[in-house]
Amino acid sequence: MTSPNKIYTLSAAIREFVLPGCHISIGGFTLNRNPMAAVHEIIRQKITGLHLYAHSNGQGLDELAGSGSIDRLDIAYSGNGRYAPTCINFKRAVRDNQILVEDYTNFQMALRFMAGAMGLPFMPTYSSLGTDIPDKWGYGRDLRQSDPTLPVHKLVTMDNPFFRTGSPESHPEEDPGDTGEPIVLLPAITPDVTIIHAQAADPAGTVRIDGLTFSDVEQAKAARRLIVTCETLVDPGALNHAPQNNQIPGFCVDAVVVQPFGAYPTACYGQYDYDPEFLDWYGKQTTDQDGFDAYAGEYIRGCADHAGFIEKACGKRFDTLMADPETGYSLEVKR
Amino acid sequence: MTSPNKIYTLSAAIREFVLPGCHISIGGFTLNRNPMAAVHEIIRQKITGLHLYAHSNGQGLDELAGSGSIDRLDIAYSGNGRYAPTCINFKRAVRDNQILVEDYTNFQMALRFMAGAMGLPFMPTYSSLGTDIPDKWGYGRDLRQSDPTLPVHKLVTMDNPFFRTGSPESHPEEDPGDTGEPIVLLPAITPDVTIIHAQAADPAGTVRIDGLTFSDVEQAKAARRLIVTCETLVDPGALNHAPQNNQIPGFCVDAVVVQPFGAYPTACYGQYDYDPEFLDWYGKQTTDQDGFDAYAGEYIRGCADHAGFIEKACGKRFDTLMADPETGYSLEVKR
Amino acid sequence: MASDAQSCAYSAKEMMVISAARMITDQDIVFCGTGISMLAAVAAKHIYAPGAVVFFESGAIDAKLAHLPLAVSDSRVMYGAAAFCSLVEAFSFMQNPKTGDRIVGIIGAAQIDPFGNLNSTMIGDYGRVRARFPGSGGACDLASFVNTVLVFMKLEKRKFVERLDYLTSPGWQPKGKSREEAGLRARGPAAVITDMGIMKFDRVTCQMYLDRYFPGVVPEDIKSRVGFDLDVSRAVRADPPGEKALSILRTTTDPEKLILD
Amino acid sequence: MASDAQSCAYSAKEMMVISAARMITDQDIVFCGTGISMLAAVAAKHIYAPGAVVFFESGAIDAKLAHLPLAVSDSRVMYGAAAFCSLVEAFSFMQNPKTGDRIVGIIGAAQIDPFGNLNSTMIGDYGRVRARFPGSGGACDLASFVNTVLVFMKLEKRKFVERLDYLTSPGWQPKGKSREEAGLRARGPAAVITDMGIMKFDRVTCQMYLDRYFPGVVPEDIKSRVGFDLDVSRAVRADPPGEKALSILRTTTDPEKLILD
Repeated sequence: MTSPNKIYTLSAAIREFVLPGCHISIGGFTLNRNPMAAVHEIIRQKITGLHLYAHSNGQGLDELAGSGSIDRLDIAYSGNGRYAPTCINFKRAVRDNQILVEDYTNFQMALRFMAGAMGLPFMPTYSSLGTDIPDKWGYGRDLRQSDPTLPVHKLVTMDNPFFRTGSPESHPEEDPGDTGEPIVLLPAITPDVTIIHAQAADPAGTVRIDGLTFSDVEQAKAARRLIVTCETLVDPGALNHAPQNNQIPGFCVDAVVVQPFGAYPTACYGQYDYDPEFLDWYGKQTTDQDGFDAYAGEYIRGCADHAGFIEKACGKRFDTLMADPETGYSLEVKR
Repeated sequence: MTSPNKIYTLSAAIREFVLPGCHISIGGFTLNRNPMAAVHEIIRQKITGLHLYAHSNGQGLDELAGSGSIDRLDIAYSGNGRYAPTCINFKRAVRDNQILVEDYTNFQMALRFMAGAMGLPFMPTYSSLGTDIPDKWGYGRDLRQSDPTLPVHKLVTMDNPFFRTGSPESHPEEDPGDTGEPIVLLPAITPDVTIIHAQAADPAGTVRIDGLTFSDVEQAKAARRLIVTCETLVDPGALNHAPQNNQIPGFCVDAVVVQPFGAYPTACYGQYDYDPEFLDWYGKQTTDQDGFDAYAGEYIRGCADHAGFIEKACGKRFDTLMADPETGYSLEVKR
Repeated sequence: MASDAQSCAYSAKEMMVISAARMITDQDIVFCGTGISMLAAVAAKHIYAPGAVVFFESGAIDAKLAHLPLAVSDSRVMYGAAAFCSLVEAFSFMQNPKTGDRIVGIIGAAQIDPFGNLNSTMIGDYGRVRARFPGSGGACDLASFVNTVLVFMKLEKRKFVERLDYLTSPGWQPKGKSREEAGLRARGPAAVITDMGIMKFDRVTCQMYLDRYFPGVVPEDIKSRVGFDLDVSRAVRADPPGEKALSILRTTTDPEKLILD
Repeated sequence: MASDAQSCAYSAKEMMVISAARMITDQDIVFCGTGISMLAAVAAKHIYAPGAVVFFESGAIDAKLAHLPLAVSDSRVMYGAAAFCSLVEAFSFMQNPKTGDRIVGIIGAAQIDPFGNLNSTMIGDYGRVRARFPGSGGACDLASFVNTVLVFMKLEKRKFVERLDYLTSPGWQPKGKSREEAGLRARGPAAVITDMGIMKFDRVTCQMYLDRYFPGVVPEDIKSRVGFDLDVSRAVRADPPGEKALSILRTTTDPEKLILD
């Protein structure tokens, strides 16, 4: 096809599309398929002031919090499985008021990405009625008013206009006390850039994710710009033999980056597992800011690229992480 | 697994779940993967008074219209490809006021099914603003008021509460003339029963559709009861080798019916093509009600089951409809 | 627009298809309905814009289209596609401005008014229908969302009318409002391609005017087949289809004459 | 509930897991978070309810669970699943009453109040946080939508509090309203499973009471570890875990002692 060339190096893609202060979302879920090579490149390029949107980005979120890359965060969940009941750099950054945080549920964040993907201003849900989620705003009304990149409300509770007042037998005008049924409207998220990591892509940008897709597809379609890092770049047409397994068409994609092991130290289904030894070590190493800074200096900025990081962080142990072809994860890794 | 047995004969499934006057949706799109065996069984059992919800059911819709099975119809599109610019029995039934019709767009019908699937009362869209679709109601306010199975409104146009009034620089209170941005809310559809036809299912009800799924998945999840007719019933676990290709989990399914060629005379991707000769003949045969009645008497009620119908309608020609394994359709069929 | 210098015998339908195909570029995402719209989209890919992505509301994106589909749900739209999606996802690509702005949509209708508003639903009163058409399908969605809409219409007085019986799909001024007032982001129809010429819309008055008449057609003949006052003063003669384009259309796009017949 | 007559040495964590597993039947769809919740769901399938379907908010439905996952996104939730879905689809199964009514959800929290409202977000004031927890994740969605919610809590006075610092997930009376008044369809938590006993909620007062105390525990000890007045008058002794159940838990469900450690 005569599409423009979308193949980028990682550093070029991050430099072109991840601008300081921009709104960003990253794919994956806790310890699986986070675009970690891209996260590290953001830290390497010292891009700051980011507004991150996350449903449950464990490792990627925590490293962006530790590195001071993010100023604002819309989030549903910040644990990382058994390796961090609450992500520790996130926890510290919140306690020290280094990031503004606004809380949602996982469904709500997924719906907000979906609204963006669908070109809608909002999505409805019954979730969070009766809780503090509708009442406690991370970004105040003044900030929202002055910053046009923020929705004017955290969310809006309205009466469902389709609610049928009264019982089927009674006439509704006889039930003036029936106040209807509340429902929550959540504002869409349209990130300036989304970065996801996939098992395969082709030069036109067609994306194939193996295993669970989480909210990656909605995050990808919602974004103004989309970077896809992938384990393997396949020939044009190679993915067309099974279109049902391709989730994102090329016309949504701005940059395709070939990045083997791009999700490490998180897992990539069918390719490799998460690295429990690294995640345990990371948890101990980065409990204070000095610890994180030492880690970032030596392991991220001290390495030219992701291959260098993996060599340093994992070395020969990486062999034990390789996925068993039947199950999609490692049968050898010590957890 | 110890799940209750979901395997039904077609006649038993239709008898148990498709009650006279109930609200129904059927899967497929124009001339592809309509659950035609089930449609014929509904006609055979003389079930009437149905309220049908369809985005673009060509053949299935037209036969239900011709047979007098439906009283009400929410619809987006009633053509059948080259074989019927407007489905002819539908056209006659509307002209003769035999069915009440309410018009939506294809996106809107798909969104209404999605709202039902998601347990939401409505879904928003910008589609149909400025057209007659919001204004012309097929079911009047009195009917809606007295019949609790109908939504109280066809749709509702509201102001988007997240619309940012004024430019980013100006203060919104200085723009009192800015009236906001309209958006349309569409009521959910929760059919009493949905019937879809799939290439494969297992005894627990896990469903695999090959090729495009259209809105089948949303229609299936939105329904109170779900009947799945399938080309092949596979062993438990056989579909678990590729979970990414299974669209509906067993806990959504009430009845699994093994029905080879259950979509004929519409197509079933990877299995068989639509039957142009039959569709052409049907178009000529059923231009008037007598013609349809003769067809239904001889081809549907005159046959004990779908195999009998296919033998009569297609006979040996069926061989020419069988799908080429590479392309998924017939390379031999005369169109 | 391609300048196909050479000419040869061709049908009005072929001229319509080639006219639409000429408007499509390699950067476009082309969305089409059944019949001649589909033929035009596939022809564009075969003749002028091999890099264009054809997609269908049924959810097939960039399929091989090795054989001409006869409905948007035809299994022939599925073979060799780059990706499949659901109906909701397909239409969401239109509603989302990032992709919607790049989509060229091709649709037909039963009636059109001077502002490019379309009726594909019915003739008569709603509830007392004299003639019924298939309904919107995806036409209203397309006309609401995407920036470039091409409309195929046979030129007949009963089809080009001052006032629609039902407004299915919004044009440049739906119900006397501007699109912006109605809440519609995208532009109205870019062109109406008929069997005698091509109409466009004045950016100021939002009214239809004759932009091109096909070779052998007199503009006044077009004017007489339109049920409202059509400005033909700006019209110039369209280039006939080139020999090569016609040859590809006839031998590659629709060799079985399934739609060209 | 199974009556496991025989007894042997076991840990409080094992008793908690078995207690939750006992509440799950073959007809249930079980939804769970990370850690002990996940262990309980998998144990239920191994011990009491092989027909139960375990699904995760990450989108994996009825996976083989050949090895214990350590997060809901662990690739071990994907192997041999009946189907995959997106996050939106996974939570939609809860919000849709047809499926939501059949779901048993298992979650944990940092704080619980007498009405079963939960806090898994933070301690302090919003905007001036003293301690931060992971946030709702899917807990609020679950507590809002499904009919049967089981809560795992360690019995500590700072966790069982009169007043939450943040109401993340609604119980039987969120913010002093009934669930119906708040607009919530489903019921509040069915049980709170602690390391010393099991609490339930009075259908009239909506307040927590002690339903079962574990063998070797005195109800007054439980009362003293709760930061509000807990009714222990209705409590009876829970059956200890049976030998067979313990054996399956230890040898099949978590042989590597990844969570039982």
